[in-house]
Amino acid sequence: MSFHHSNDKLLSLASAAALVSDGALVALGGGLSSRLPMALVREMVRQGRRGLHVVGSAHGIDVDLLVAAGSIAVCEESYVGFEQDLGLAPAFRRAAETATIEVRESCCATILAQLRAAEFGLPFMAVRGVRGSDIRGLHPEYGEVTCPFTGETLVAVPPLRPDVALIHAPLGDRRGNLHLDQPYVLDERFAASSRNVVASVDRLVGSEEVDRAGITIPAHLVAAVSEVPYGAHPSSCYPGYAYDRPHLATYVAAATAGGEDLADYLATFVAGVDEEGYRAAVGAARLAALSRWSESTADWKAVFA
Amino acid sequence: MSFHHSNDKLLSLASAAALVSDGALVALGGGLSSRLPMALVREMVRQGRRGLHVVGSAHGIDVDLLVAAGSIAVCEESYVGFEQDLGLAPAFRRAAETATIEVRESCCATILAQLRAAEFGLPFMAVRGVRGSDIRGLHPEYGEVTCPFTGETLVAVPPLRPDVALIHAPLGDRRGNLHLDQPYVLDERFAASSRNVVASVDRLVGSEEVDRAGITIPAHLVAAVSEVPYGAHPSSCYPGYAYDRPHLATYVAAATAGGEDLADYLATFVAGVDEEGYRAAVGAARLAALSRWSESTADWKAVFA
Amino acid sequence: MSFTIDEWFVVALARTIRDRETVFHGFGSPCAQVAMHVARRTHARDMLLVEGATYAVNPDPPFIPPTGNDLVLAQGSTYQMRFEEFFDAAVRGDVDRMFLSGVQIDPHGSTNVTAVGPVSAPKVKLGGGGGGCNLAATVGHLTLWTTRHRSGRTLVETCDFVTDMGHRTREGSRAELGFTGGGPEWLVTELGVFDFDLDGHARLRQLFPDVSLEVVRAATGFPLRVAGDLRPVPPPGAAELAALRGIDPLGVRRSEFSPTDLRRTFEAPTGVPCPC
Amino acid sequence: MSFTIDEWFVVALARTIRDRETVFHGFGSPCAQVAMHVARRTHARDMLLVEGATYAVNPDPPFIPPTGNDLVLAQGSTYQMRFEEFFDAAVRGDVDRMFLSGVQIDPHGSTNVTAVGPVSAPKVKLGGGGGGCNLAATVGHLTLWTTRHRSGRTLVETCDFVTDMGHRTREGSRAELGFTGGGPEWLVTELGVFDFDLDGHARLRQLFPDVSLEVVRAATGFPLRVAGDLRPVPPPGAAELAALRGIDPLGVRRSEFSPTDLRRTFEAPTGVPCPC
Repeated sequence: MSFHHSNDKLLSLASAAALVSDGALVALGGGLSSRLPMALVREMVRQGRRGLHVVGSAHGIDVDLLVAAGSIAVCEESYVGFEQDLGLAPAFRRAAETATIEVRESCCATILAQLRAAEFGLPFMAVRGVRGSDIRGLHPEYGEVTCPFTGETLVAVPPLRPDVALIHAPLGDRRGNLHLDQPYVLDERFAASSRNVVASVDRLVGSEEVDRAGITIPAHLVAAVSEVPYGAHPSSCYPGYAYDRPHLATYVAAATAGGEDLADYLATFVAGVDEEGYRAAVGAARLAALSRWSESTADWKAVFA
Repeated sequence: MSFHHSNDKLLSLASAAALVSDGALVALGGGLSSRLPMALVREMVRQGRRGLHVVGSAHGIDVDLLVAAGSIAVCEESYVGFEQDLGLAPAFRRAAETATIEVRESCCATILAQLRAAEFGLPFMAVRGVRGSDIRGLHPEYGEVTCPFTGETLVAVPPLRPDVALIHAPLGDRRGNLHLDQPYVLDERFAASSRNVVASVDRLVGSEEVDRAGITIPAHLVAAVSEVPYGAHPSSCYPGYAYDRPHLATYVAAATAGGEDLADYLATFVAGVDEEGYRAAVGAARLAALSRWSESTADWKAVFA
Repeated sequence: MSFTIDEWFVVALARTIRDRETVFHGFGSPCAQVAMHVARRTHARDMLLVEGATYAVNPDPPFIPPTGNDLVLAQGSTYQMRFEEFFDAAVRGDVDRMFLSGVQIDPHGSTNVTAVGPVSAPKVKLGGGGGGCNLAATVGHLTLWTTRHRSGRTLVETCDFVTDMGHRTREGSRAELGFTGGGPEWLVTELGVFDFDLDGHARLRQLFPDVSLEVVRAATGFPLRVAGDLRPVPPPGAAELAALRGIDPLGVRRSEFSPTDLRRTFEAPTGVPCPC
Repeated sequence: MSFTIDEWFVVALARTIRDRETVFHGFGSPCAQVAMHVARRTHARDMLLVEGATYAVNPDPPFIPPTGNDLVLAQGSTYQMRFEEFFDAAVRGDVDRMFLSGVQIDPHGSTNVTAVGPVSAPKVKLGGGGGGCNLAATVGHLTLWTTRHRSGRTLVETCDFVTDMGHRTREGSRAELGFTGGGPEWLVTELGVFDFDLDGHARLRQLFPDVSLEVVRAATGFPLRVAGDLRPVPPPGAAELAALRGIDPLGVRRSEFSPTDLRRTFEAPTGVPCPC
């Protein structure tokens, strides 16, 4: 976790994704269908990454796609799915039900406590809750600690120090300064607790512009940055673009059907193309439509129709 | 620490300061000679507050003035003084050497850990360090905790939940939203861990303006807000004004001499006047000069001459 | 004035909120999400509404989108909490109420959103609990809800997996576990409204008028406890329906209901006073 | 080219910084503060400089003011850490060096800035240690300094009070206490420069040319250990003096020296290469 002093961390997407090794403990930035590091996820699939242990809060297509591609061994997220709208995560569900991945389901607040232990340089953190939940049983690595003042017993959790945090930002500079809009979800905590931050940005700009927008994650925490327009698609990255609900529906249908359909999706949008090809496959018109949210409430509603 | 829902928290300085009871555990915002809640401090002295237990990081005239006025029983700051420039804190030093106040000197990082315990709803926090320092001996309330994973013994510190945090901000609205400029020092942590935040602001503005500047401390954490121009003087509150070094020197000289000289200072600048009188005593010209820092580097240097 | 079950159901959820409470809903909870905005626009104008995964404080979104983490949900808010800022507030006791649902719900209000069947090789792997497992321990009160009571698979004697604890589990009561939150206060289903008795056991308090006690009993997987003063669910007021239709033009709330239930429509008895 | 002791002293401090280190100074430390900027403008251009109580990263202030928490110190910085952000980084081991001074310093580099005499009723109550007591445990290396060695009251056998631990205290060694930082690496005084030997005991390595070994011995309150290769302190280079005079036009560094010492001036032997 020591600081990154280089003044030029700009890498190609391939070189950036290559900083994630097979079997790495990987923190995925963003949450649900917002600011997911999809370009980095797709590139890891192209590179045939295997045996990843992913951690995070509530996620969706990022985790499901990695599971569909066979890249994940252990999943320690607090939620994987598509909410009420598109339902369960098909590949994740299938892999869990056939025990082809290990699901160490966790809780957002517990993950926060474990990241804080790493960030604060402490060997453990205490949490309330968890007791009384069967989630406790999924985590033999948890312990107990007794408060020296009140005598109460709390659950103790070990530090969580990801090998790499994958974070997508709308804006960044080549030194590694990143600007994010709220909600940051766990990205600030991931950045401070992980050994390396590997970032993708929709737009690489000068330091002055990141400074004006506000630096959310400072360069000294970032190991590499890669410029990928629409790098969070099909999740949202405001103010640039809303999430692509029809695309998520297409993916969910393909992943639910599995077999040919899933293979076709992967060939068309991941394995068979680079990111330029991905944007072409999605279509310039569709991408443009996702940026039209700001024009009027009607336009914004239309994006979700 | 439950949230403050009222939409109008504007009080007179007298009513705001009156929310601090004798003997209260008081967190002082700002640090060194920056953004100290001086108007609230002076008003507490006018109201004859007694037996306060003050906590914070590195402070100066705020604590020394309260000590000089006999308002403090216990001082749990990490530093009280005027740095290399003006040296030791005269009243604080005298009171400590004659044991008329109890000095529970602490460390910034330990205070942070204790505030976090309160903010995180935990009955204790572990800290590295402290062992090996005689500061440990000043705190019988500290305990020890053994890490259930590594077996190492760390110092355990109890939650620090101030009765009230006194915070000065350049900008705020009547709902209690506050904008601060960096460094925030411990003010964000004080706001989240204290039962009540009592704030003074140089300028009371509309919510939109605070929103544009950026809300550092949200209304739901704030119990009361009072508008006091130059409310941090003689400490700085940028971008409004730099610190008033000659005034600090005047105070330090008076407090060092004690007796008549100190009594004169208190009469002229505190007990004998309200804040309007205070500003008059300091002088409009001097106050204006402190705002001239931004005109040129030469002007900025001149402020410190 | 006519309305549908999804509208009435959401109003029933909204009425579990008291004014000046700080209230939160998780993601994937359109009914609770809409209900919070209805409450804030009617009887709970001074509540502090924390908008799901955006952690926006008191926003006024033009509409509710199909995802719980979208910028539109923060519109009109002057402040967005950080993720950790919200969780810390909830753990230390500053959040008064949270809405929580479950694919399985037991008589003491424990919920399962993790897995149906054995967790090691589930029959159905569900999405997971997000932050619920810690929040359920410390938030002041919980309003539980389900729109699938009728299925007979939702209100069960024992959850296959307890994601979020109710009033007690085999590990003991909340008091025994040192939990600071009050636990489940209400359970609202598409058939009726339950509170929890002194044993922390669900008790039917109100019935929707098109539902019989027998239907509820048949759909409930544990011995049904019924309050002495069982009443019909009070109908929604005009202001509540107007607020609801205003905040949810896309009808995301309907995604929680079965097609059959969505056909349930009602006529407001004229002259019913709106509680707001 | 002539220069004064305060200038040479600050350059000696600056040279304890290695390039690419993350370095911090506390408040009330003008000499260390100026030294860090000199290092960053000469031999350590890629260091990460954290500017005292402003926690500004790599600022370029037009001058150093008499207080450690002023906006001028953050000028030219693109990022300011939060208070807790800095302390967390230091505790988890991301800060490589910190400058620390003491009114009393013992042979193992423990320092006292709390009280002279018994702490319960001190002869002199000092200001206090700020964040040092935790930072000294985990920061990679410590550069200690004093400008009052000559007084005979500063380098003492035992501190009346240990505010910040050096290599060992009566409680044990750093290893025994589980400290992750390396402890004191250098001790720079207005008489000479010490490193620390394998016992973690201060050892004189360099002398200022106008100071004799006897003067140092007389001023040191513990048995003086002297390195076999005792040398004069290397004189400052032109670039270092230029950087120093540029960053400290107000001469805040001089506030740390006695009037007598401030009269010490030196002539640079011509043709000395600047190490930068």
